[in-house]
Amino acid sequence: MTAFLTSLLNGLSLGAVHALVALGFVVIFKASGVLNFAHGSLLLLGGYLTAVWHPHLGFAGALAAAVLVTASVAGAVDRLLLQRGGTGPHAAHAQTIVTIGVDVLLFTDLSRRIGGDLLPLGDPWADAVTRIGPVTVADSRLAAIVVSCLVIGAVFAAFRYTAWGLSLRAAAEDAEAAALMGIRLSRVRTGAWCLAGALAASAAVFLAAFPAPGLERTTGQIALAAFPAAILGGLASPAGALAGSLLIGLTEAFAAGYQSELHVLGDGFGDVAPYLVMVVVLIVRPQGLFGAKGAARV
Amino acid sequence: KSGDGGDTRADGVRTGPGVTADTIRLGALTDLTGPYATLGKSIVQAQRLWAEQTNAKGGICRRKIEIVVKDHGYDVQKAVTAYADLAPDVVALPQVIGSSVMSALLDDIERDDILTFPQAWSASLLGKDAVQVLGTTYDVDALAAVDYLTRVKNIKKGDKIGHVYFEGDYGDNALEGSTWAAKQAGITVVGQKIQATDTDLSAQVAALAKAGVKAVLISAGPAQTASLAGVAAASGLKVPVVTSAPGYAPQLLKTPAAPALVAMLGIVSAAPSVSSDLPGVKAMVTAYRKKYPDSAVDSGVLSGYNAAQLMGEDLKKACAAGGLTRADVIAAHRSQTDADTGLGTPQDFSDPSRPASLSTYVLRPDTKAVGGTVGVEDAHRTPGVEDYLKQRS
Amino acid sequence: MPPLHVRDVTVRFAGLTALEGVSLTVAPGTVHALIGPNGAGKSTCFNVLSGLYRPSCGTVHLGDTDLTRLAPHRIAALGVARTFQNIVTTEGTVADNLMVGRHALTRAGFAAGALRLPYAVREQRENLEKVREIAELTGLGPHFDRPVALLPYGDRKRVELARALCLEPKVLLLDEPVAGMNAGERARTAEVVTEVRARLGLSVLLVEHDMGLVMRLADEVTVLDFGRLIAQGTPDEVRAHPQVLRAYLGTANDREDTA
Amino acid sequence: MSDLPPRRTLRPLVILLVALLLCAPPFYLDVFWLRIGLFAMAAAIGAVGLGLLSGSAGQLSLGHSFFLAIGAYGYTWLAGEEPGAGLPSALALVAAVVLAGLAGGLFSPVAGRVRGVYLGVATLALVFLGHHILVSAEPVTGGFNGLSVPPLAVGSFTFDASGPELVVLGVPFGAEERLWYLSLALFACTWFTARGLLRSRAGRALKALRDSETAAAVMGVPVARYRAGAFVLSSMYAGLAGALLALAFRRVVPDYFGLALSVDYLAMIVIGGLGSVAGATAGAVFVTALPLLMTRYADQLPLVASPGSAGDALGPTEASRYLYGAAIVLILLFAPDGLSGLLHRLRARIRIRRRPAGHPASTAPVVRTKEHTP
Amino acid sequence: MPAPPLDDDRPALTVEHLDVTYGRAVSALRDVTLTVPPGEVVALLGANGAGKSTLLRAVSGTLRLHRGAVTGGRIAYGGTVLDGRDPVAAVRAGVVQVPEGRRVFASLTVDENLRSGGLGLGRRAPALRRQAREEVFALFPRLAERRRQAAGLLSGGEQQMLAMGRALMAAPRLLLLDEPSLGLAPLMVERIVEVIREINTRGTGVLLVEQNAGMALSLADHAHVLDVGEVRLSGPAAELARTDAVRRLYLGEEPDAPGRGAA
Ligand SMILES: Nc1ncnc2c1ncn2[C@@H]1O[C@H](COP(=O)(O)OP(=O)(O)OP(=O)(O)O)[C@@H](O)[C@H]1O
Ligand SMILES: Nc1ncnc2c1ncn2[C@@H]1O[C@H](COP(=O)(O)OP(=O)(O)OP(=O)(O)O)[C@@H](O)[C@H]1O
Ligand SMILES: [Mg+2]
Ligand SMILES: [Mg+2]
Repeated sequence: MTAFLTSLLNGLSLGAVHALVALGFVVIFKASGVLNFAHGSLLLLGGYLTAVWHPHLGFAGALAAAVLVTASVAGAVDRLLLQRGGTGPHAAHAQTIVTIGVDVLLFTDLSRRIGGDLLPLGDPWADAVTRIGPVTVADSRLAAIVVSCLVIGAVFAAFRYTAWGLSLRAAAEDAEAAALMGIRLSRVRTGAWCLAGALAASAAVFLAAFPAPGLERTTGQIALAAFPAAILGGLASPAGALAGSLLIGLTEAFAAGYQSELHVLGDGFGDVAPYLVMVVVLIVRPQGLFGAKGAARV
Repeated sequence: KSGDGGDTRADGVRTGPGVTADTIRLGALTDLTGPYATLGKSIVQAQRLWAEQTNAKGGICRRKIEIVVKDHGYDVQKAVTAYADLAPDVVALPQVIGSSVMSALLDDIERDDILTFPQAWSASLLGKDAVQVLGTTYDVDALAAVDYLTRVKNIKKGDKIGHVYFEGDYGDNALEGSTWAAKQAGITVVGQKIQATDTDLSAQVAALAKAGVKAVLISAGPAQTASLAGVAAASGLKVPVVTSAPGYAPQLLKTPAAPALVAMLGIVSAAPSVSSDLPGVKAMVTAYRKKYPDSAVDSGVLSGYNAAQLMGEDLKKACAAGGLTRADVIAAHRSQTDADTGLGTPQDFSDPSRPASLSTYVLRPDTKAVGGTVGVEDAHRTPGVEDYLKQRS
Repeated sequence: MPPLHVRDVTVRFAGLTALEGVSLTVAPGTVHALIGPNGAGKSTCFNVLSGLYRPSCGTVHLGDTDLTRLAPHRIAALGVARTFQNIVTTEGTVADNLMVGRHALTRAGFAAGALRLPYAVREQRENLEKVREIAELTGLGPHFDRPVALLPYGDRKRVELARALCLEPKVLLLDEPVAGMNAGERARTAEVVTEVRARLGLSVLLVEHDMGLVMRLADEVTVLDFGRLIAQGTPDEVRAHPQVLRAYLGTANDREDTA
Repeated sequence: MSDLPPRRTLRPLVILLVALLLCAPPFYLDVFWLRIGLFAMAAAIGAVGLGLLSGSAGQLSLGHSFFLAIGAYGYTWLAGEEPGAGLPSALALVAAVVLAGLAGGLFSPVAGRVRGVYLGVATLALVFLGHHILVSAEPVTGGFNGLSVPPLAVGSFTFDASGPELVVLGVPFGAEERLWYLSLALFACTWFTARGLLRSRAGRALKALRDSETAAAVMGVPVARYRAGAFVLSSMYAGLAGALLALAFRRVVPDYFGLALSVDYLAMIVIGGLGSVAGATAGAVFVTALPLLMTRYADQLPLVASPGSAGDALGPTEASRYLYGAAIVLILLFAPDGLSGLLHRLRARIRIRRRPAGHPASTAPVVRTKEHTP
Repeated sequence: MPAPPLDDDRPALTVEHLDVTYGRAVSALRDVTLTVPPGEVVALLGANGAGKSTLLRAVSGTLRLHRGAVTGGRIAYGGTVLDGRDPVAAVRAGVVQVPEGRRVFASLTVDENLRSGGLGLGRRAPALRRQAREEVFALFPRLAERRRQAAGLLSGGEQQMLAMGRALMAAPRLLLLDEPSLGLAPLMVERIVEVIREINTRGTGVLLVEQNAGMALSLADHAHVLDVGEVRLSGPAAELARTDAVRRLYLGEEPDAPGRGAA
């Protein structure tokens, strides 16, 4: 029972962190049709900046600065590199590949700086844990759950109710018609990229914080786990991103927590289990859990 | 495209690829930009230092040593091309980093007969004439770790110990050792396989706690060790943790997990700690710090320097026997039964299918020491290791 | 040519009945018009006929073949072709689009195409000829090798018509075939429809809001309103039907009919 | 498209010239270059396959490296002796391709139903599952260390240096030289079949499917079957590419067939230009050769230190990574429709200049409206 | 839709000597000159491919999205130069287009589509917005019934109404309509005619592209006929309606053929 609860809490907190990353994916995909391969590097950038600045600015200051800078970098990537590429039918594909280039550049530079180090981010939770009944959870993970619920709620509301959210969804649907409504396409889009950058930077904090040993050059690879999370929820909605992430987090935690029981499937099965879950879900629901079945009627 | 026939030089020394009248070229296929960049850098710098010192003393066989470094960034395809590029004009490879790189190159290395010291310690690399794993293999380390736990940490028959290990050769080989040793001691091993990208071991710790382990072995990278110790300490699983050399790096002492590591961790290693007061180690550390004042001195430095020195011994011996072709170097290497560079335990290279050494040190983290470790136990042979090797073969 | 029977078809969407017990028969070789106000369920009916929607009850038969549960491509293979109200073409030239229309009539598969087996090459050549004829017939001749995306609205509409004709259908479903065309162009399109019907003897089910065209082409008219059939008969009967006047044509219609 | 008469008469000549050019390198270049060529040709075959799937059928796949692995391991195991079936190696090559196709077919419940990016991420699962299997199924795959690849032999002629020595026009033909011609031949097959397919009935159906599933279905295209078919086909090309790569590497290891490889293939087809065989080829050469060349020559650039020098100097690998990243960004910035698009545009511009005010040079369509209500 | 108050310095749309080229090669408009005087309805007729939509694109600034460009001449709305500007500038100036083929946002609900129409106006009091929406619903009751429905699921005609309503939400001063009667039932066409009259009497100018020439000419004050990219005829609508060419080509009154329907 304890083990079950531990896995459950682990999974939820892991899922909460995934959700921050996955949400960034979803927002970018929605706004520009681009699969952002540079997301992991943006995340790494955010983490790195926090790590470098926290001795000078304190954790909160460093985080704020890092979030701001990462958001600007993401926005700049969109404005200066992606939007220049034009609007042809393959534009989104080309831009997706540009993000690979950006990823190579960012990652090369950051990993040159980080080298083999494990950078502490100076977060206030350090290695504190909280006991909930028989289970212990790291405080940073509880913080992650709280923060990502808040952030995701906010983004969700922004999507639904603000002019920006509406503009974004309209532009995603039909750029030309949106332009005819007076929507500033590139501004809306860049806004989405900035948001995703900010999300990535804040996710970095939780990824590098306590249960993990600090920020490494490979921390950004977690973004890979966010791919299935985003897809599982259906790329269409922030709520989907949350649901997908929780499912992935839980799968991962349970598969690892019960590895010995799953031994027949080969050791290390926990790492592939989320992908299996994703495939199964997609067979049943090709549009993801929350994906609309294509609003266009047939 | 020159063959390996072996021309004879004016000084009467048979030479082949990589050796001219005044230089001996050695190659290094390393990772300076990938996951093992820190290790790669330490080794390259240490070997450069050795080459410089050797050349200052007049070189080997009246020839200057030159080390050609190729960085593959842990990418197999790049490594294969880099090897193709490098192989024709080096005589030996005192450094190849990366198990998958090694596996991809194994056939080529054997075909080309290039003496190679991989920076990987898996038993699967044994048994090849041209390839020499230096020191102990991972399984032998694991044996030592289990022995240490039973001897010192009160693990008894009927207890359970956890073993967290990387997917791949490193983990598999270590697990093989720990499982055998545990069986001899009547202990059960609870395995947890992870990947290099897993840096949060909460789930694994939870599973181990559930299984009720009394100690944990970890055969992974430094980040994993830190997470394991940190999480275990925080969640109340206060048990000894033992890792082998690749699972520890001095950088860990700057992370929040440092107190847990200092309190719980032991490291089994074929090499002494960098802060050891063996005269050879001391001299090397001094020289290294002088040449690279900004670089940290870690175990990679020690093993890189050691490899280079052993290679130097091989070359000298080959020269003395009148030839520096690749085959000569390998023959010279295989004739060393008690190679001692003063950097640790002597090694025996005569049987390619046996680890070169069976003695291990036990170290522990220390914030103040050079290289972040201090010795706990001196080099010794784990009882039963011969039996293990016998059942293995 | 078999007749097309629609019997008692009902289609429901969440909270909405788009079609309710609609029955109609398209007699072989005739033009049957389906009219009604916006949102009456005409396109929904087409979607049922071409297999895109499953009716919640009712059946569709082509002769003796039950189409109700067949996949769209099966229905196409049986000779039912359609156009879309909102143009749906693919990237590529007019020729490419029309050749897709021949899909059901041709056989070369992946392997034959990849290896360029002689029969595949021959088949392709022959069909290209056919397709060019159809393009000429529909007035697309000059645009044959132009990308469809660059054509103006009216011509894209014609591409749809031509593509449906390429299927050599037994039943042709036309959803507003002349929308976006001016009077002259409408007349030409009407001629095309009349001509193919005469030449191939096919049946046509026509949705169109241009009453002039409907009156001229249709042999029989079915009127839907809110998913229900409100009138059926010859064009003249329907035109005089009071309910049709009220729901669809408007009282002013007679006066403005020839404006 | 518009074939101007003079070009048509030139065509056989051009083909002949290109063929001659491609046959020449083994006589002039050393092994380093030949290897790059081998990798590039193998990659081109795989990229053409992915191009069919992504460019023509509009399906994204991040699982290409899985099928490359199937081809590579399939060949190795089927032709191998120790673990292996010991088939004649030529037969094993064919069987490996079929095997990859079968694997693609097994995935068809997903490939036939799931669309676009969703499929892309679903196929991600293949890479990770594949890796898991390759590492776990040690008796067959050799586990983490992989297997050594048996050379290809047709009759008594082997494609490596082990057989009787072969000297052509004074140049000794080792493994690379022999494999060069094998790759060239297989690449020519790929080129021929892929182009044939694109212009055939099936190719058009795939494009129709990409643009509108509904329209395609209503025109008689069985949607799921064609989607799955495209996937199987692309897997087969990947399988062939994988087998060739295995022959060039002489060893297969699971780590090589990771996500990064899949992403590389994606980059190839987009950088080359989606939807055309020539584009995929150009992209493959670019993505394969550039990093290798740069790594080799980067230390000759200014500001670049030799590898492993002290301090924070910029090493050649890093320099080449920077350059590679920048190259991707720049190319797509200036040629969003890829290398082949760039070529097209240049050609179109020349043609416009030649006959001004002519019929519109067919540019790529600009705005593709979404699928709406029929 | 709260139209701007009737004042006398209402601007006119002037298009002078406009040349438009697609993809640097296809000339779609040549030397086109026309004006939409304040508060008037001007009809634009022409065969398929004549360049009507192109003209509207040029005014709205969406040519670039089709790889087209204005290569000569100028477009101005009052004092605001519109050629070479982006669509936002046009909307800000009060020029709003209902594009050809409806182009509603398929996955957004009817309500959201209407809201999106007001986005170009910047911040607006919710009360005003609600009022504007109520007016649209009054014009097209069908939309009110479907307000929570995804727009992509509407019938063709319903989508056309939505497209029109969405544009009206932007409180246009000049409305560019590209075939507003497309796919509408006869009754609905009459309704659209009324709507256009209505907003026109409130002072909104209308540039109306229509294939239903009968309807267009009965509504318009002035009309122009485009032919392969050039203005062929222009004049008061009533006069044009009597011209032979127009009667034959656009009204379908061939000497011996019966007239076609108004719809
Ligand atoms: N997939 C769907 N989901 C929900 N409602 C739908 C769907 N398809 C159609 N409807 C609704 O069903 C009704 C009938 O639609 P249909 O498209 O059949 O009308 P129509 O007669 O073709 O009208 P028009 O002449 O305007 O094209 C409409 O109110 C529409 O909103
Ligand atoms: N993106 C484009 N690229 C090249 N040519 C184009 C493009 N869009 C339109 N054209 C061409 O410009 C000309 C005018 O097209 P336009 O769409 O303006 O016609 P239209 O008068 O609106 O016709 P319709 O009544 O059928 O909508 C046509 O010849 C068309 O082929
Ligand atoms: Mg309809
Ligand atoms: Mg138009």
